[in-house]
Amino acid sequence: MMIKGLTSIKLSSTSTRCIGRTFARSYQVAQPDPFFKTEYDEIDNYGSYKNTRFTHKLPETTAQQSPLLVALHSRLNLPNKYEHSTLSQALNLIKNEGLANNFGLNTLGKNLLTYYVSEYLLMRYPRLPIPVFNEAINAYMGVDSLYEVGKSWGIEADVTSKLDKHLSQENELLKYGRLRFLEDSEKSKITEDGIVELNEYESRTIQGNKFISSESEAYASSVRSIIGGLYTHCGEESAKKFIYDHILSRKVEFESMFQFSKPTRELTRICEKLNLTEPISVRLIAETGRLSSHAIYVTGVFVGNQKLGEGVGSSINESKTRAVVNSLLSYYLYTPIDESGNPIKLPSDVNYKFEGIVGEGDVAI
Amino acid sequence: MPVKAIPKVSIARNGVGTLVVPCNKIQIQYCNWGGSSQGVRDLLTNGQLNNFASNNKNIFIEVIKKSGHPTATFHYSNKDKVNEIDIKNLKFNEVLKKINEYSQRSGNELFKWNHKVLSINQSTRGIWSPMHEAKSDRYKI
Amino acid sequence: MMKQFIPRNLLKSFQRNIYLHRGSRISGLKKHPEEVFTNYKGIKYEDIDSNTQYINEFLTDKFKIDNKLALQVITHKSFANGIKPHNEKLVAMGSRVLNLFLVKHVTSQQTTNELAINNQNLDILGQPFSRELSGRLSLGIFAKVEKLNTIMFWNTYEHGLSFENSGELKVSANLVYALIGAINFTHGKTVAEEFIKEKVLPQVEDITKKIFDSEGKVE
Amino acid sequence: MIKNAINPSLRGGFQAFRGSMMMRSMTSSVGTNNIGDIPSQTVSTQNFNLLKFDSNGSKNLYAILRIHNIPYLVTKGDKIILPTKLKGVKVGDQLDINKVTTLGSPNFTFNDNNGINKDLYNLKLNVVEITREPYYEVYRKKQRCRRLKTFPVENYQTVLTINELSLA
Repeated sequence: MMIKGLTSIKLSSTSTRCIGRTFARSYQVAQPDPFFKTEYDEIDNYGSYKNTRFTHKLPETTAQQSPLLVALHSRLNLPNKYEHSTLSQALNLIKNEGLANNFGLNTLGKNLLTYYVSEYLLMRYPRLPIPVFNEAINAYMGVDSLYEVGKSWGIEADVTSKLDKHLSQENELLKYGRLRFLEDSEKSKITEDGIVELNEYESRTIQGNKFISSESEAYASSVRSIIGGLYTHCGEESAKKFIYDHILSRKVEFESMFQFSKPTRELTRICEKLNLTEPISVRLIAETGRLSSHAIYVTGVFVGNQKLGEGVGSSINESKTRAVVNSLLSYYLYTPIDESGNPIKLPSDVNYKFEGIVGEGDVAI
Repeated sequence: MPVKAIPKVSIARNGVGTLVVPCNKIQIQYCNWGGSSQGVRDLLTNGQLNNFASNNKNIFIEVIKKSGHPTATFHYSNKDKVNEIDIKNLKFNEVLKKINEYSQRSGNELFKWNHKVLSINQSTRGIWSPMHEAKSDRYKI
Repeated sequence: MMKQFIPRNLLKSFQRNIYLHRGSRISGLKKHPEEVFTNYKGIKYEDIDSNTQYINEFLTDKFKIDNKLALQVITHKSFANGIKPHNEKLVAMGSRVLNLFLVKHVTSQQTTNELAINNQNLDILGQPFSRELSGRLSLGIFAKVEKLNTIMFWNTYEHGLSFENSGELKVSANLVYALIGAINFTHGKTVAEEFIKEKVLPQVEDITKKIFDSEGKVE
Repeated sequence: MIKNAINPSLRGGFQAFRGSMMMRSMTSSVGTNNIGDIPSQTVSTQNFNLLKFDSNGSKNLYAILRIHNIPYLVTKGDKIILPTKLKGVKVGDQLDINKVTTLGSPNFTFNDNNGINKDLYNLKLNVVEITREPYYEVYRKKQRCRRLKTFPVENYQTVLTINELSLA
């Protein structure tokens, strides 16, 4: 049975019958991109899915001739098994020029990245509050960071039109090593300094004063695709190593990602969650003296006779708040270590043994 | 919501985890006729540039034939920096030396650092505080 | 050496009197824990086998998890304002393991597609069917079919609404994610993937097929 | 030898957050530089574990290493700027440092001025850049010679990053 396209899916936005009931609130099901005209034999025969719009892969021999691809391949220290044609495909975002694009590789890379970044954060910082956890994932693998990564890999964007290339007698092979995301009509657009015209994608991403430019999204997509390509050729282990080397080796300052609205109340709730029976008390530890020209107070947060945190400020209130915030940070940024003092193993490591803690979730206040 | 998150972008630390050499492209421009390009022409004919290229596969080398004094342009992935230098009247080994030297840079402006160690990490030990001395040892105003 | 700071009032035993309110919520009054820690079916939040029986029955010995963790799996963050350990982080872990596994699984099938890279068909990625496999709907129904969601600790403003409208669908789907996450935490990724392959995938594929099949009724 | 600084009392699931420890007494750090009391080889694992635990799985760890006998106090990810061009070294090389005199965590210090046994720690340095200082000129005036001599100076700089720093 061949089904043309997938437009016949019954579970669309309006009343669909399922488990004998009607969905009043619509459940959005992923829609296929009709552009590719995907066909399949059986809906669950994953191997049979095929895009029938004509596209072809760049021949490996051609790809190996492109100096930009060879240079990028060597710069990233990719294994020999990694085909240059896949690398070239990872850099292609354009779907209607006949060459295979990076959609699949991008999805693959995105899933790999999401898993390994999340796993790292969940094991190393098990108590990060969910908003901060999400933002931390964004800090590692959001568009902005991946754009920087792509730039630092020396990926060049293809910004000259066919005509310009012809006029400058540029070698055609160079194109295959560049990041292709602009259609020819967009390349020849006249631009004015200081004025940015947003395209359809960009205007959809506006948030406040910022938007995601299609250039940065393209760079991010190529980075994800290169990781996806590494998985297809060399397997998951090497993709994991690549992610650790290039993405998780970057620094994120978790301490500066917290914005507390009611820190003291939050701390009380956390202590309640931890079943600490004794009450919290915030007490002055030391001061320079109220009449000194620049008074300094040191305050501690105590539960029983255990000190949770300490803060320094130029007024008693300031030092109290700092003390509470510091104790909250010391709770949230806890990193477990194993019994011999080494960082704990991650679920994807060989010989994994569970030694850390499972985050117990945030409290509502 | 008890706590809100402030968006951040991770900070690049080239050399931690892995190193991607910042210099990714070298354009060598020479003239087929002028005497000042003699060194570059020698470099191209005696195969030394080929050697350099095969030893540094991560760098894309483009040779451009154009009249005028020869130049070498180095492109760095570090903030898209470009550095163009003059290589006129240099012997081939001097040109090679220049190429070798500039390809090992990161594209940053030259700067004499007077600090021996640059760090973006918080200090491990923290700052000394007189307030944490035992009360008997504290200085009294 | 810093001195331990022990205030005088702590040397005495600590006591306080507080009124614990039963019945409808009154702002400013602390609710009685017995009421707060009971779900809408009247089941008490306790670390006992009867609460986690459905989870434990579903998991065979191979995938066994700690009872405390199983209790955390069936506790949603809406329960008791998150004061008990809930499955938020387990969901985060589980959904990612599942998504990664499915992406690897669907691409690794036998294929004749000439655009496949290293025999991995990437055209399937992003297709509705492959995406719905880890979707809320399939997993929510899966949890219901497998009776995993019989005992759950969660709260909504109206428990009387239907399975999907009350949010039970979403919470049940989260429970499945959390279960996968808990196995990933306890036994590691390889075992978690085996679990998905053996215990979750065959059923979920069937359910998803029925969803796509317009007349499909799961019950 | 390891010296106890502040007794790190454990705080009900709360871990010392460095921000909260920013200001604290250094009294205990005085006298950590005793030279060669105990050779590093005889350090008991129990004592070394103190350092390991206190550094929180090598998260809060610094090392003092010596290159050309100049000490550099580094943590993971730091850049070292050497005012020289190291011989036979090019960008991308990994360096193995054989003289680390101190390893330290917030409360403990491990010190051996003859160089700590290399089995106790992992330290890897990457050469990330070989560059120069900005060009400047030095003028020299000799007595009884009216000429002012000009010397161009454009010294080399080598930049290293700490790729890995952890306790074994």
